[in-house]
Amino acid sequence: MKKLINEPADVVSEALLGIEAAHPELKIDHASKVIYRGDAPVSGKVALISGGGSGHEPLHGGFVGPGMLDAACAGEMFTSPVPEQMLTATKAVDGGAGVVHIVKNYTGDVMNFEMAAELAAAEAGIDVVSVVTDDDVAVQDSLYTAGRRGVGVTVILEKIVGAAAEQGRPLAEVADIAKLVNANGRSMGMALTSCTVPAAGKPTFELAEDEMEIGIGIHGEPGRRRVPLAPAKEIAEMLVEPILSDLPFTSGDPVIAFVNGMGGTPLIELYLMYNEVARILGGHGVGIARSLVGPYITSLEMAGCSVTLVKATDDLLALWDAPVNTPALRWGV
Amino acid sequence: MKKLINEPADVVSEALLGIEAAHPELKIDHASKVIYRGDAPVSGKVALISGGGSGHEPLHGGFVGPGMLDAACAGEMFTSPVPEQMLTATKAVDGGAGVVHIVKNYTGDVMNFEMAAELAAAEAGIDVVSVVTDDDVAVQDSLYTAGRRGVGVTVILEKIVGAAAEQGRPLAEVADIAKLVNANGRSMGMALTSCTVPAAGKPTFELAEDEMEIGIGIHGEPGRRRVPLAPAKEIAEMLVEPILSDLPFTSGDPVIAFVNGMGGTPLIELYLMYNEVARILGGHGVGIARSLVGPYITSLEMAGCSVTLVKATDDLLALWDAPVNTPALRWGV
Amino acid sequence: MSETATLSGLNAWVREFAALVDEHKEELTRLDSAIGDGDHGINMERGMAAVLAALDGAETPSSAALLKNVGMTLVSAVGGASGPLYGTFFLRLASACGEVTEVDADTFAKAVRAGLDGIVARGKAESGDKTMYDALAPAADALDEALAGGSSLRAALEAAADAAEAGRDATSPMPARKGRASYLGERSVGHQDPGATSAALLFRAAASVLG
Amino acid sequence: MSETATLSGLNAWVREFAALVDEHKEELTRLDSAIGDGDHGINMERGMAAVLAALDGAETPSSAALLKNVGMTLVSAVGGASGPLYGTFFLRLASACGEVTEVDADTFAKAVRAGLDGIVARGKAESGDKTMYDALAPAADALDEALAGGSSLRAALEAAADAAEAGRDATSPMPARKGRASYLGERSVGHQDPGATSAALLFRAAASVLG
Ligand SMILES: Nc1ncnc2c1ncn2[C@@H]1O[C@H](COP(=O)(O)OP(=O)(O)O)[C@@H](O)[C@H]1O
Ligand SMILES: Nc1ncnc2c1ncn2[C@@H]1O[C@H](COP(=O)(O)OP(=O)(O)O)[C@@H](O)[C@H]1O
Ligand SMILES: [Mg+2]
Ligand SMILES: [Mg+2]
Ligand SMILES: [Mg+2]
Ligand SMILES: [Mg+2]
Repeated sequence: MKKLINEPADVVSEALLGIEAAHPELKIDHASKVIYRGDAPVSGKVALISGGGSGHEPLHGGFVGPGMLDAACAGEMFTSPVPEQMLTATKAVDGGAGVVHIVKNYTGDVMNFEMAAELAAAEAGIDVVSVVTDDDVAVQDSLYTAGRRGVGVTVILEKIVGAAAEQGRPLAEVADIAKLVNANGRSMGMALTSCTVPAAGKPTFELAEDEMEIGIGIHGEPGRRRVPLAPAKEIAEMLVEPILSDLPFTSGDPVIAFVNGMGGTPLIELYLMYNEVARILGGHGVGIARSLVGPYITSLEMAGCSVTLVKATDDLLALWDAPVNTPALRWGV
Repeated sequence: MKKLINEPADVVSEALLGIEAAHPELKIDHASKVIYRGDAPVSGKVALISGGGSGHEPLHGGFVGPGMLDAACAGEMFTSPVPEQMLTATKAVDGGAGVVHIVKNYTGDVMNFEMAAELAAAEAGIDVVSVVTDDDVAVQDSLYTAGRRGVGVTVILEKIVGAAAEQGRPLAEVADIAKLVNANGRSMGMALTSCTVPAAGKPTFELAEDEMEIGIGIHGEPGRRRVPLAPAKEIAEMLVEPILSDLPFTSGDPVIAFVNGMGGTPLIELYLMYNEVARILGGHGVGIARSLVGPYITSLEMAGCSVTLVKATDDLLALWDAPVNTPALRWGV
Repeated sequence: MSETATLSGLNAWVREFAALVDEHKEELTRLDSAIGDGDHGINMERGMAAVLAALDGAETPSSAALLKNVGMTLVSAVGGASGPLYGTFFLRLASACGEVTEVDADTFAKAVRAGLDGIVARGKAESGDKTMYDALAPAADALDEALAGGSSLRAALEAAADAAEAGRDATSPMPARKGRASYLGERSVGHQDPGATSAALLFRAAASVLG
Repeated sequence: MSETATLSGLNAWVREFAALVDEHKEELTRLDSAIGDGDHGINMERGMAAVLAALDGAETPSSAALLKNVGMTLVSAVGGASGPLYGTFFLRLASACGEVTEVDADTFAKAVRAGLDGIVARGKAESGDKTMYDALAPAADALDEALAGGSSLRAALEAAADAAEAGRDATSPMPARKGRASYLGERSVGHQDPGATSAALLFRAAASVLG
């Protein structure tokens, strides 16, 4: 295992020290492993909390700041945070207008956030609305699965919903926008290599030099199928076509197109993939209104990428364009 | 070789198509492989051009835009661009106030930029000042080397000098600021893994599971020495101490601290490294005035990092803080 | 042979479970790597180490106090799917055992049933979903049945542990329908469920020290 | 045996060099991987392929026209260190040969010397720096010496190619002092210089088709 770390057990807490040192505009609760925007709680503003296992950086801590999240709870590597963290965060950021929990749809995340919301209601009487993201078309949403995983759409959602909250919109509206973005978004990912959880010390799965996994999530887990390595053109089709056939795009609908790196793939390859994605979308008459290219929801050092498309409305685009000031996304300020 | 590409020979040109699709605010000359800010030439403004081999993204194309570069010339993978590219770019961006070429100190880059500058003077009578970055303390700057390599300082320099040019400062002053940043900056890098140039198809060098390279550049070349894998704490010392002993920091001097990822290292590890770097600097009484953490000058999918420190003045810090609007660095707008 | 679960017996059970988890940490992680995210052993080990540390410093004068401490510690130290599930199991066990220092076999069996119900309430697992439920439910059934047939607590726990292990083994051919493994669909077939494997350890620990 | 370098001879030389580069592409890249950035074979192959393509479509009625085309194409297709260096070599060769269709042996030798001077002007290499200079300079010397001693152009080019190969081999024990390999310091010792290796191919190509 080759990593820039000290003890595997200390990776998350030491990275939080680094985030604190690099971003004095944030506040870090090291005991609870929660990252706060510096001016939290913002009175009268709906507060946004997300969180999840670590190893997906910049998600979620890199999205804390004005115009996006109020707090992010960092779990152990690839393991959802525990209810206490979300409870602490919920109490700390509540500005009186209620709190939205943004939860990626994994059994563990959903259960831990659920317990936190129960406790927040019982202990502190705080209004919490949970929004679960489940955009991964690689997973069939049926009785036979835990439902679709929450992946790339989470990034787009946190930005857009963060802007809505920043504008002072009320809890119900903010939650509705979150649900709309999730309903309008679909993703699909692939891996060229596996990744290694520091405490495990070896790759979660093995892939031969001529193989890749299609339909992976973001936890170094194997995907839906293992296929021979293919050119970028074909990989792009394997990712985009299932999205388009799942989401009823009408020709001409504007989308936010997001090509995400899994952590170990260089930017030049992501731009090359973006070109393929844009080409395929053009062929379907889907217009790209906004784009995002880079490693934003990662799986440690995994090589690979995912594609997320979100069907946008004018309101959603305006919220996307609104100012944001976080370590990983910043514009307008 | 596992990469998200089509033909190895087409990687650079296809990535440029992706950059064009994702960033409509830029202009791309595909024949010359030059990326321009959309409103170039900006009349009366000193123009900044950089360029170099591809495979270091976001450097340099990701730094084109208001407040930073006017143009970036993309060479083949790890191979400096050719004089024609810089000549074309120089003519295209000259707004009458002269042009600064920012050249990383590699024999090939220096010679190709030199030929371009000669041609620009001869053919078009354009005032070109070349500034060579040579900040890599892993290389001894002596008669026995080609001089220090230009690495991380190039990123900081392009931001700061871009701001100076945007403010309308004259050519000589802009060039002086560039030289000052370079003189005040030092870097040192390391690799956990090698990387693969697509056309070569296999890693440039091989590293055992328990080895790392200290003192690497950004071209997948071996470093100064190969040592056993070590904890992040020790790696940070191996990188920071040679910088501090080379640059005459006075205790209390504010620095811009930059922990850069080589392309395949996840952000969580970079923040962990940043913590170690900040701790060591604290021990030396060096105050961090600004910071940058992320993969900004990379070596394809290499795992590893580099540390850059730039001793700052108030003017340099103000220029660092000035608005910038590029694909990879954006704030204040 | 004691017919009750004493406070020290419950204590020994928790410690024995921690020891077995520690011993099988790699196996649990390996199983989770095949069909999950490769952290089940790490999660359980972190959780049980936290439990041991918590118990060392705590006053736990009753079964409820002891088991509640275990449950709370698991909820706040594990995360993931197994944290809330095992945590809820012990919290329900605590309520069902009550503020006593000794519970009889029937009470213990009812407490186990309550714990199982808690897991279902949180995770909505059904039989055949390929989860810890598939080891825990047969174990609870075997415990009830053996006690009803007149077995001693120890013998009934033996039967329960055997049933848990049979249930664990039976998860192999199942396609997963809950948790991360469900994403793999048919690709999960042929792999034993990690959570069912740790659940079998829980009952094996009980059989070797309780009653 | 012709005592001159004709236009078609120069043409054949360039084509033969391209063929040798193509043949040794992997070797050049492997050598550059050891002490550089692993692209010398790729660079030279790209450059010479561009040269062949450029020559196919071009009118090159004189030695100068031909060699200038080669030089310009290398400068604009190769990049890196070798592009400007080989480019400059051919551009200087072009000027020194002039607008003729045939150059005699002495003129050719002077042109080679001019090319070498151009490389030094661009790259500031000295003997022993472990660069292409260490193959080219002995070759130019051997060429002069053989012609002064009365050899035919062909024989002199044989001597030059032998000298280039000896110079190339002699780069192995040197620590590099120019180019990327210089960053490695002592670690570059024991590796043959890639640029000296391609330079030896240039003279081997000349020896086999020119004169
Ligand atoms: N809904 C559920 N109900 C019961 N058990 C579940 C459920 N989902 C997952 N599990 C159990 O949890 C185990 C995985 O635990 P663990 O790996 O620690 O958590 P995570 O899946 O969050 O990484 C699975 O093997 C399975 O037995
Ligand atoms: N200053 C110099 N003078 C002469 N030759 C040089 C000089 N620097 C480098 N070279 C030659 O260039 C070769 C490397 O060429 P190449 O790999 O194509 O370019 P790059 O080093 O830019 O990747 C070296 O092997 C060496 O022979
Ligand atoms: Mg997990
Ligand atoms: Mg090169
Ligand atoms: Mg798991
Ligand atoms: Mg090279």
